[in-house]
Amino acid sequence: MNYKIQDIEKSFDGKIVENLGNNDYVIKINDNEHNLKIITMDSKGIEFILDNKYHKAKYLEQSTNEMNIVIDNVPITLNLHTHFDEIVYKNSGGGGTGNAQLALKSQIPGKVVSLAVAEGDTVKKGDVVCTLESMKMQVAVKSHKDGVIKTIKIKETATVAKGDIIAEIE
Amino acid sequence: MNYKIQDIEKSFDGKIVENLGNNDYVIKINDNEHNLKIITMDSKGIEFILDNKYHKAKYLEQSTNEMNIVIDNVPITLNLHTHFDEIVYKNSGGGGTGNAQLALKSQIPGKVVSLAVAEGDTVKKGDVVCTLESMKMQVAVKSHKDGVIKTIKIKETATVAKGDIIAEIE
Amino acid sequence: MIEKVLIANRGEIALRVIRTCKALGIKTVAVYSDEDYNSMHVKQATEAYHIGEAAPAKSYLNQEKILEVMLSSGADAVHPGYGFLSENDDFARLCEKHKINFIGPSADSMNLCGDKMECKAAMLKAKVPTVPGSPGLVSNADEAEKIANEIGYPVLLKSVYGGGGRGIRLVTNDKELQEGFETVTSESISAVGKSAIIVEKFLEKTRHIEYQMCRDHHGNAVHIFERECSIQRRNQKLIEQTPSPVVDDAKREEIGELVVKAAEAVDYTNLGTAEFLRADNGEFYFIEINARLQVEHPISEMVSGLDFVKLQIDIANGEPLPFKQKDLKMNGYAIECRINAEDTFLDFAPSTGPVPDVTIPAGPNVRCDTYLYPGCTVSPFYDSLMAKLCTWGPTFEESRTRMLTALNDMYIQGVETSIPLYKTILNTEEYKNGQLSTDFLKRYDIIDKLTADLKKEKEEKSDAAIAAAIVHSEYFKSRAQTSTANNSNWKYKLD
Amino acid sequence: MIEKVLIANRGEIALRVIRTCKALGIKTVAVYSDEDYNSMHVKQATEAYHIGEAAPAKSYLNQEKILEVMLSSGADAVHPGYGFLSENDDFARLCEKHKINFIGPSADSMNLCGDKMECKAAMLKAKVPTVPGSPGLVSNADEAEKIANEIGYPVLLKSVYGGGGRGIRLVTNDKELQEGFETVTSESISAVGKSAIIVEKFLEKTRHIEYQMCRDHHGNAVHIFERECSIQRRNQKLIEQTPSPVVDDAKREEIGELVVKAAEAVDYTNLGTAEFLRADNGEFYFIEINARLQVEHPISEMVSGLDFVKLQIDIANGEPLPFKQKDLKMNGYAIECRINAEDTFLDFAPSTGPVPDVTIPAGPNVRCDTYLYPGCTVSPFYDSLMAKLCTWGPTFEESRTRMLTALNDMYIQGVETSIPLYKTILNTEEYKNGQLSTDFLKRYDIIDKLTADLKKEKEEKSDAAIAAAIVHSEYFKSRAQTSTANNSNWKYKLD
Repeated sequence: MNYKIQDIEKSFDGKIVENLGNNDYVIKINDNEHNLKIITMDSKGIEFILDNKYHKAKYLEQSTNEMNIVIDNVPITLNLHTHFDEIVYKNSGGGGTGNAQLALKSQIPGKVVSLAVAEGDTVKKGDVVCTLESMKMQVAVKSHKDGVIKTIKIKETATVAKGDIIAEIE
Repeated sequence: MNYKIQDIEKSFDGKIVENLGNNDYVIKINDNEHNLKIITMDSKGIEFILDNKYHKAKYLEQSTNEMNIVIDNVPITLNLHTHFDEIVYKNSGGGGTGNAQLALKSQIPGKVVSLAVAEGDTVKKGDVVCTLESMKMQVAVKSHKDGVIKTIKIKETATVAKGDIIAEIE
Repeated sequence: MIEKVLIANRGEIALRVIRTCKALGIKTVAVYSDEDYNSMHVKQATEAYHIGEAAPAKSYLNQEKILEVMLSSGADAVHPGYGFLSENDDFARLCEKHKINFIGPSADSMNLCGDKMECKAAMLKAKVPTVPGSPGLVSNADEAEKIANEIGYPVLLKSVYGGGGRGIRLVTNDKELQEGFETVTSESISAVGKSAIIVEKFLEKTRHIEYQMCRDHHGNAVHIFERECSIQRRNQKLIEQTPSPVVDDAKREEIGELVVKAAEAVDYTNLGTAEFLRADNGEFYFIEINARLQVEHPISEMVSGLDFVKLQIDIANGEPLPFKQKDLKMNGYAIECRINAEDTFLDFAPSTGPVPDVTIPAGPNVRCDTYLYPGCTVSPFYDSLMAKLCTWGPTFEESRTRMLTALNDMYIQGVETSIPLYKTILNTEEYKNGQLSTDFLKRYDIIDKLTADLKKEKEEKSDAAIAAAIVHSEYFKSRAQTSTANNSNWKYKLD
Repeated sequence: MIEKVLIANRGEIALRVIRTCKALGIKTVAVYSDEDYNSMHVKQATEAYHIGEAAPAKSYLNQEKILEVMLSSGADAVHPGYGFLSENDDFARLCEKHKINFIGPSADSMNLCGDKMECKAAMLKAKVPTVPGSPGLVSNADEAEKIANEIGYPVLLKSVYGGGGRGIRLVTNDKELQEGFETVTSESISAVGKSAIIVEKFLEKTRHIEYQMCRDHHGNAVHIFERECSIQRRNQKLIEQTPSPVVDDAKREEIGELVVKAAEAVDYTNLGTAEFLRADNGEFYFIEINARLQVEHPISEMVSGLDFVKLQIDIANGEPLPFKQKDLKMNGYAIECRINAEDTFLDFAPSTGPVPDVTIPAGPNVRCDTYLYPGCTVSPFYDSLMAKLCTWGPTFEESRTRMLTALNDMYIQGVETSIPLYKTILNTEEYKNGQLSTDFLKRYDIIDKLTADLKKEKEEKSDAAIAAAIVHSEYFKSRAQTSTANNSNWKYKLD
């Protein structure tokens, strides 16, 4: 299997080379072999000793191509793919959504204190679209691009969750 | 239901009087009514507020007539029975096994270091039957009554678990 | 004598008060909102009473309801914690009226401290130096703009009812001032129900240094040393330490004497804090009195060996201070990191939700005051402070390295935290050398350093992460399409 | 300079050493037996190596195997903890031979301290008073009996290789002496592989008071105050405290000077402990030197503000002591309770097994050194000490009440513990008043008091227990015949 770690420009080939019994394994990451002893494992996590060093990982969530784990308290996102997957991924322009994205999403949960725009308004990247209140702080949500407000999905005094769409901007 | 708490000479009648909804209940213990709010509950334990006081109980194990719980870190054994049960229990001489008991059981886990008696030996209550080693301590296991060693169930260097029979004494 | 204390608060400070009451054999009464049924303070108190809905105005700020619980539970005293009603002189007066011992200053003294302008006037009279600014309240944005132009930008707009980073804005020109005036007003109204604004000169490259004040009902007053709280974001403290690297014994005594004067000037009783700005030239300017127990009090406890909540209760009981200034000795170095639920990379935006798992650091000279436990929730209704992680050492360096170890040991699943940020800060040469200022984060490009540190950390963990992924992929191949989080009840037999 | 320390130990003391090494940026190497794969010290160390089977002789006492790991891991120093190889001069010598820095005294000094008779002779020469007894080793029970009759019963039979309550017996007549001789011999052989016995006068109503010794490689020596460890069972310490209620400043200095002499008499380097008996008439008698870090060192850390493991490492690095005697100030009061896995009502018999759940107390001035975590196991192969619970306070009373709160907060599921016993002891007037003696438990009928306390506690909890039972009975009626422990995955919807 081939892995990529988010934010690191390096890919890793990894596989189990040998099962030595008694929970001992030999694994290979790129060109290096490592000794792995599993101490405990279930669907939520694993504790293991890798080359005489203890590690603890939690498996948080996984989709076909992505896996979120916390290793020794460090959250890491892994992209999983066969080499074939990778070629497809690269050629589809995957990853960079950027300016094409329509929806402005809230990065925090909160209560809508005020709306600064109306449908049809023209906005520049960085203009305030609305103000949210959470934990007694007021936080301005700003447009992620230049464009025209197509629809507004929220109302004043309403509550929004993290990830909720605030407005669509074309 | 009628309850007894081990080591306390008092019996308790207890029942739910009313379900007020929203996890609030009225219960009655003997002649007193109490307000009970359940915060969390599953098969392993319960957290609740009884008359404005928080409590946390763990349910450890339960047989037909006995229930072991830990309430606010205090381990408590409850005997459960209907009033009919109680009459039967009293008349059967239940509880007091005392001198009639044949088996001398180990109260600790350990390794048998030495045997002080052989089958057929006469022992008095308090005589050493064998010596066990656990946690680097040597502990003498003493006869629980006067009698004759009928059978010895252990061997030197063997390991015994807590509750294992060491010898039968008649 | 106080025998039963109602704690008109929640979270870690409620737990903090309960802890000392337990040790003193004093009963405690917790109050809780709909949001807090399952909160730690409910579980730890002798008694707990429900007081209303999640929104503070409907529960923790509801004076009538809290009074009702005080009377029905038979509490003879109330500890207000910090925030909520702690600096509300109406509430203090309500308690006084009902003969309930309010553990804090008198309502009159609190009123004087809370009125930032009157307080400033009292200080000037007592010859305690203050920061230049508006002589009183400004009634609108235009008046504020006029004063700002007189004393010169940058200036601070402050609601006299603000605190804790809310109801305060730094503005550098007329346009920002006009915008900021509205924000400060609405934040203050939303937090405490009222607003009144003053303008103050913003001093650059300043340090925030505050003194613990302590005065009994017999007029005995001492200071319990200073705390430096210069590491801030948006005027909210992140990291505090004591002693301050720029306060030596002579300076400590000099400013300490001013602090005692300040306490006397407003007839302050019980514990409080006198906040100062220290300009780059070494001058100290009084800013305000915080008329309550401060968030960062644990570090002062660590270096003084005193239990401040016990001291508060003793003073409230009318006992004279058991020490004089000369009896107080500063011992060692302490640091506090405020572990906030916030996303450093989203401009410190709040992060809330369930916390399925948490690891609280422990060990000698590590103290963590927190309401967190595995399975708890960080509520959007209340503030973002989840835990106060404090370490002590006989040297500053020992305290610092101990903090780094503790930060590494701490884990909070489910919300973003300020832990990584603190690791980066504590590792900078500037922090090690005590080059602190309130604009530390911006001045030393801390966010960029944090980004680099996080990347490095991931690189160091990459082999282990891949190993964990390999095992997962091999053994759980068939389940790869679904979230593992739902398959929590099976266990793979390995051999 | 030491850069990588192998810890030749397990349990809480291994974790204790790792903690300081982490703070100092020193790498750590853990070793573990078959029984300890899943133990905390394996998880916390920089590296961990398997060294053999569960039985100590096959792992933690296996010098060759441990040496092999030292060499292959590149460790430049070894910390022996307490117990196991910590006072084995052969091991210290083996380390010296391989140029591995043994963090402790030299092999020669250790040998001298370990030979209780030679050590006693050295003390007499240095004019440090010792307890009357056999002039040297006794070769058999009959010789022991002869000496016992000369000095008068009761006497102690002690293996010179014993320690920690093992290899020691109090005997009051010839019959007990004959039996005890065999037991002491076999316990000592089982623990450390050898035995050699001395006879010593047993002083009644004595207090056990010990001094922390500290001496560097340049001949600088200090004592770091005393600890009183009089609360014992079968000569094994249960509760320790510092300062001792019967040691005032003058006495502290007087005995402290003897302690420095004692350290010099055996050319002791690094940290160690000089143990004394204090007779009821106030006389101190030297008993022995413990040539290692002591179990109860945390309370001395609390009152001195020093990190003893750091001090050990600094001394092992050849650094001179960073203080003189006059720089050391005793600050406040500390208590330690040894939380043992044992059944008080079964004559303190060991209790072992899985620990599914555990609650570790925390909070200001509470320190708990422990290897416990939810899901761990208390192994029958090693000793019964699961946790060391320590509290500090500016007064003895604050330290005591804090300990009671902490004991109430502590919960260990699955094994019997000494926690209830300590609550009873700490609540007695005799303990509060400092009327301590090594026969405290017997003298004040503590076990009977414990029985009464436990009953009272159950009575106080009865309503809550019945309430919990009612809910369980009502909702889980249909499952009443089976153990609930197996039905862990369903959840009853309440409304």
